[in-house]
Amino acid sequence: MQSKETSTPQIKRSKLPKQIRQGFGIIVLLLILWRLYLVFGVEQEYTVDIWARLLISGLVIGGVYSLIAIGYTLVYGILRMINFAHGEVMMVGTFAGYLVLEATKSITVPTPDNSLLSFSNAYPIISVILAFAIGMLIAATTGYFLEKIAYRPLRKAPRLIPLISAIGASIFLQNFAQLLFSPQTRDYVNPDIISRGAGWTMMINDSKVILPYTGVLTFVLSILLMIGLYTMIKKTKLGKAMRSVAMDKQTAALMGIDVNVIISRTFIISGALAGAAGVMWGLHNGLVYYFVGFLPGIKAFTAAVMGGIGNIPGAMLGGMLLGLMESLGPTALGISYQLKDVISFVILIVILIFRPNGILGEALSEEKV
Amino acid sequence: MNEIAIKVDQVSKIFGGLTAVNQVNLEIPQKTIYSIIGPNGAGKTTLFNCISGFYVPEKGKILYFGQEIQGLSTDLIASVGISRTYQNIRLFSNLTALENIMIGLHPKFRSNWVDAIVHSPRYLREDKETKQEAIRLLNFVGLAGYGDYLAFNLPYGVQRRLEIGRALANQPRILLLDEPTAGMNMQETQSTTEFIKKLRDDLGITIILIEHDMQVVMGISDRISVLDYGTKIAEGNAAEVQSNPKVIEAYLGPGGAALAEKFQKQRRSNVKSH
Amino acid sequence: MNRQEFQKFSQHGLVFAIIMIFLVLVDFQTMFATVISKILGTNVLRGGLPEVQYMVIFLVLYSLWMGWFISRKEENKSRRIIMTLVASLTAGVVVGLFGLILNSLIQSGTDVRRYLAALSPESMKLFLLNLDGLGPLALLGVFTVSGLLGGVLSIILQSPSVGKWPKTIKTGISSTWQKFTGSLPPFIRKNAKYLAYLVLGIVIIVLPTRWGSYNNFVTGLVGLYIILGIGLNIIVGLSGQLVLGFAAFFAMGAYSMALLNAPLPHGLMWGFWPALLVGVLMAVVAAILLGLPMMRLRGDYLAIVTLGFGEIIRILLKSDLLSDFSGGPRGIQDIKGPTIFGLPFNNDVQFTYLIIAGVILAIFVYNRLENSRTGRAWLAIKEDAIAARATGINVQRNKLLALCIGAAFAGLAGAFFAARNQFTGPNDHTLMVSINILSIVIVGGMNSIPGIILGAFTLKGLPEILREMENYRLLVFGGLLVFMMIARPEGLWPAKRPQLEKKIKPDTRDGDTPGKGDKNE
Amino acid sequence: MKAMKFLAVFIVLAMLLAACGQAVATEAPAAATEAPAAATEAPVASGAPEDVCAADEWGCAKIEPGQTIKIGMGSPMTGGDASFGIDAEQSGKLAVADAEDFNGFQFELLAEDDMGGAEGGAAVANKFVADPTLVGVAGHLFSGASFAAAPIYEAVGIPMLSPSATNPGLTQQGFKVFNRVPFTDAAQGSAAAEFIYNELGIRKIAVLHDGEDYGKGLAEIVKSSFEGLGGEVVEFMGITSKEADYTPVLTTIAAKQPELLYFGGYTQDGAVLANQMKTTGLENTIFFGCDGTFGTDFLNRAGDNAEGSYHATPRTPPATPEKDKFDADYNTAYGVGPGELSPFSWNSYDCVTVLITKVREVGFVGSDGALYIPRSALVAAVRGLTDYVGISGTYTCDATGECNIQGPQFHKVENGEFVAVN
Repeated sequence: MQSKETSTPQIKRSKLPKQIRQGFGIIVLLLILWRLYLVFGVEQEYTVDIWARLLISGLVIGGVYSLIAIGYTLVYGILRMINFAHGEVMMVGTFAGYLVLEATKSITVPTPDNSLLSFSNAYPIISVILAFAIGMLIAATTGYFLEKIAYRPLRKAPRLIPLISAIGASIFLQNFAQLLFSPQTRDYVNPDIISRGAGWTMMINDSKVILPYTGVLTFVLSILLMIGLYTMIKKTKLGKAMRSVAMDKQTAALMGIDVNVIISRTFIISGALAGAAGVMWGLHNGLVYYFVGFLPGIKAFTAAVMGGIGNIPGAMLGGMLLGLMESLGPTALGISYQLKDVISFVILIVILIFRPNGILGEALSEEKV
Repeated sequence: MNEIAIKVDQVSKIFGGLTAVNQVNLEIPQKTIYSIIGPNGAGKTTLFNCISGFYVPEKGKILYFGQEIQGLSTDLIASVGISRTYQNIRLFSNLTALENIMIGLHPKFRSNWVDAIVHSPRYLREDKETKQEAIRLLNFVGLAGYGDYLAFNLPYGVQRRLEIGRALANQPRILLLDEPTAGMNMQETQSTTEFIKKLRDDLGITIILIEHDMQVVMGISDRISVLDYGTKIAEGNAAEVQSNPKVIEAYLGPGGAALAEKFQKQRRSNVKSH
Repeated sequence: MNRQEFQKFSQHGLVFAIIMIFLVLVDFQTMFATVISKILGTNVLRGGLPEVQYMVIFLVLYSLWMGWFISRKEENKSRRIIMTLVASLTAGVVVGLFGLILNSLIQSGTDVRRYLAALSPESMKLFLLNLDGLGPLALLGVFTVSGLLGGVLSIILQSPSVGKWPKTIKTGISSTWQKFTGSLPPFIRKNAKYLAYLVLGIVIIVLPTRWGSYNNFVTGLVGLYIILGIGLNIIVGLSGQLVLGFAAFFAMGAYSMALLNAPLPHGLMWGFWPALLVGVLMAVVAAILLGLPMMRLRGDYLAIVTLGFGEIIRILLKSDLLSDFSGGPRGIQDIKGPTIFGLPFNNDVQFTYLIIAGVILAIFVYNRLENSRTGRAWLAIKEDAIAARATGINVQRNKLLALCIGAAFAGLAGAFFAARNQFTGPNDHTLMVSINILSIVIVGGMNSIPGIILGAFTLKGLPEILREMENYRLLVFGGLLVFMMIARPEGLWPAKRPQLEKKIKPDTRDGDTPGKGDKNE
Repeated sequence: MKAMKFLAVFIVLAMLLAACGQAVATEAPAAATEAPAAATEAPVASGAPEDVCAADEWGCAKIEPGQTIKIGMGSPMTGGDASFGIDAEQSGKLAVADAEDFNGFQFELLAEDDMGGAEGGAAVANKFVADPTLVGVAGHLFSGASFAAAPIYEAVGIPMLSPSATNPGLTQQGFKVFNRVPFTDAAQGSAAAEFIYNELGIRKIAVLHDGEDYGKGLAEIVKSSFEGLGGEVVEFMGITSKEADYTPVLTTIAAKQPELLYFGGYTQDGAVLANQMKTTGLENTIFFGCDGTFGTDFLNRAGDNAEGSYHATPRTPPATPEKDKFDADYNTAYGVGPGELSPFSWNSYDCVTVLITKVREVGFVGSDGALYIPRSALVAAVRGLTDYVGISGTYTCDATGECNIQGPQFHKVENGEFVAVN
């Protein structure tokens, strides 16, 4: 083993991959700018009222995505695993809310004016609160048992194992719901005052733009829940414990934190958020069936990654961004709505090219030594 | 004096607001053992990371036999002859000791995946050489018989040795050793020190050493630099550095020369009783 | 037994009762009784109900299992009896109460199927053992008695005299086996390996002609998924990149075959073999396109990006934008099969051979790569990308190479797939396909060829075997997936490197090896 | 080496297991209970079965006494489209229940899950052809599965009658066995375009489709026919099916101010669109659906928003006593109405019934008491279906296997009910 005694070694420099990578991102960005220019600068087909409507719908759907994405991010932060069954937890919440609203609808509270007045119309606020409470409760319970049965035994296993277990749980829950409730698509029965389509009407450009009550409810509630969660994580003892478990489970355990309890509670919290998102979904969109959680689940996972997985404000931002992109993107780029997911994913890729850890992801470089 | 193997020229590395390495100059002659010491957080490992290409310094140049290497990719730097070990051992822990060394031999050979599938003459030749060379290296670092053990099952000292063996596999001209004796007992430290000397003397490898054990440092270093808060505060041979008041201050705070002497004694006796 | 324990065991009973109630809510018990009935030889027509005795058998089996499960861990016999009794009684009471509810539903003629679709009056009656009002009482009886019996059974089975049986049998078998192998002529003993290959080869050649098109179909399907699994294993298992959009490469192969070897939409009848080649190349091109910008991403980021890539490919193939080119949602039909020397080679038996040849090729390539310089570089990257880089391995190039070779396998499988079905469409390349392939690799055991084969048999064969369970098959499948992961997290047939598994006794020094704590997890 | 041995053993075992499973599956029915009743109603017992079967291109299906005559059905019963499959199975079961025994032989419906795709379709088809007592297949429901399955049935002579696979290619490939009862896209699409242009006098429409096989085919025909008539299609767009929020798409369309929105797809999405049109600036635009959106389910889900919308059905008025009976039976048996899970409840019933009827026509009892069904005769009989009045329409198959060649009937929703308008 002789050291090379020859003259100084020659170094060939090549930095191609990085340029290709960024070049790809720049090409896509230029394409996007070109399309934007066409739509906004040249064609100018759409007026302000159209954009207002798209914005409203994007914010509402973004709120729902954010709530679900937070669930992914919380669990990821603590267990470093993708909870693939999270969308199904949301589906369970949607169903629970549906059943509550059906029940309140079927109970009549006769009044002098209306002998057939249903409970949900007589006390709409109580009904909706009940739907949210039970939806969150059932979804949280599902999340709790999901962790206990499908993930806890795998705490020490390599990272891909819980992922497969989660996929199994997802398939199981989906099919269970299908068998339990039949594959039929059902409609949420909203109390009349917040029926779908009702809302504040604004006139923009002589055109009626409706700000739906359910949409406002969804958006405001999701923002409130997020603020609540954020304060909880930052301020309360549980939040601190969660953060410390997320940083280092062993050390946290040494500090006297019961890691299992904290993980369980994380699943309860993320389940409750998903449940709330599910009920909102139902109230706003009206649909509930066994497959209802699948797409939002995937989308929210995308949102969580976009914002930087493990980062709560990132999940909120990612969710909102994704909602807006889905709603505004195709129109703004003049592309068919069939391709909206393509747009979302391409933008995700571009974001990750320039920020490999998501928008708000830890700024640590990959090569942390 | 020998040719300069590594020249660190006004290198600075900044993390956010923190300047981890601040305008450091080093000239490391070939075939010497050059130690970098300093208190925890002084920027020693960061400097290593700059040299081995993990970090790109914000300012300054790093010259390897006169050629700039800052900003080059790590694998390129490694394959031209700068190997390293890590403060926290980074072996491929689910692979065997032999495989670890074989991976270290990677830059030395050229056969690609097509060769592997068709078992071309080149592949067969190189495969044979790889195995022979790996076994030879294993023997060289004193790990004969450990070849088939998974790396994470090996005792700590052996893991350190194995890591050096892996670093040696691509016939480096420069070897960066990050605390090679950390956590070792007296005998192990002793033999490692001897081994490092052997690398310099027999193989002519230039060794840059980060070490906290002053006995080791003072015993084998040809030259020593002291970093504190990212800045070089002293340079010289063992005696010069030991007597430098700035160094003592950096380690023990103001007026700590006397303390230092006392501490040193205490430490020695501690180690012995252990 | 104190109150706390009493509570604990009644809780156990409650859990089993709740599981039972959930099963009833999806009408699982009827399906189970049907299966029991079929096993015992009484056929039940599709859509019909099994006879009541089979329901009794199911309930007895369930509560036997419950009793066994609850008492299995305790030492003291009398306590075991008491705790099983407590648990079974609780379960019986709860299930009985549930039966009362069901009975009242039947009596009042309430149709709950708007909300609970599976609760048809017939199956509820059957669950109540056709006894109407007495049904709940009967359920209570069945659960209590056979739960208790299960507890007793577990005591008997775990008693030392019986507990030895499995061991005795095992040693008996192994000694017989040794005697048997010892009695074989030395020629056979020496060449056992080659003989095993020979037998395997004969089986592979002979079986497809013998056992009918359905088994050929399932074998071919499993074979395709073995190829896919091996391809994905190169990416996930060897180079350690989590790819969730493997179906995209599969689609590339399938669509290349379809577009180049079908009368519509382009009418390019290039023939099977050129199309196969193009399919593999296109998959590699897709891998490069995906890999170049994305190789730098870490685990889960890469996962979602590849997932997105898979979806992008599928959506584009289905979209109006490319529908003239790719057939849109309709897909492409009438894809021609292969010919060899001008003779058609596309009946089910021949296709099975072709796929088996593909599998052998994949295994061959995989084995050669795994133990090569490239393979070691991949393993190093998977273990620790940073250290790998510092040993002079070009991480990104090697990752990309792994992605390309894996994708090439997927392209191959895709081309076979399209030609065999004579059709391919966007719905054959959904996210579920990617997930299935990943599950095969993980369930079988990463980096283990027998594991992947076993995984493909389990995951693609199992749903076919589970067809007897009709609508319940994916429910059972999902449950089994979770169960398998918990029972065997390292996979059904984990990669064995026996010569590498030597362990060393802990350090000769006293226990607290310094530095163990610093070691990165 | 040990691993190899295990592997070999395992594979052999797996193969044997699979083979056994197969054998059990096919033999089990032999143990069924009833002996065949006296063959009083046997249509033809003359002629040795061997002669007839030898003359038949594909031979005969021989059903031993005690076995059932099996009708297969391939449909997605799990996954996102499960409602289609479950619905078809449920309707099919009723059809079998309504069928009287044929010379003492019972009919049985084997509904298998093909997940709608080619892989599942081929799996199910291979499973079916392995069963010698399976004589016909009502399906497959989805075109992808049908494409993969048809060549497999073609090889052994099992006739198919699909209730819903609309891909035009299926009848253009020259399959002898494939037939279907749904509309052709061409018939419905051009009629719809003419109706919109001539009867409604509308000149400016937007066309949406759900991005799936059926909806897209239809929408394309509507677009080209309408433009051929001189009308203007302001927007032609696909949506992603099964989503819950289409307001962005509708908003964008509203900007183009069409007078009518044509939608090719199913109720699941159609109802959502009809609802959301009211909040997105399309409240004065007419919703024009197709036969995929017809049904009470649409009325329930869209409620008041369904008023004034148009839908299509087959030409025959749908109210017949048989249909009423089916509707009632379906409701009693499954607790939901037909058409609520998918629009193909009635088609599925008809498909199974047609197959059963045709089996009765060609089957005969041999001297050994077994039932013989000559396969090619059955294939020809199904293809030769003429003026069959079912509960979903009147069917006559043409030479390519299109069995619904009549034009559609359009319905308008008025006061919560469908009213025929042409």
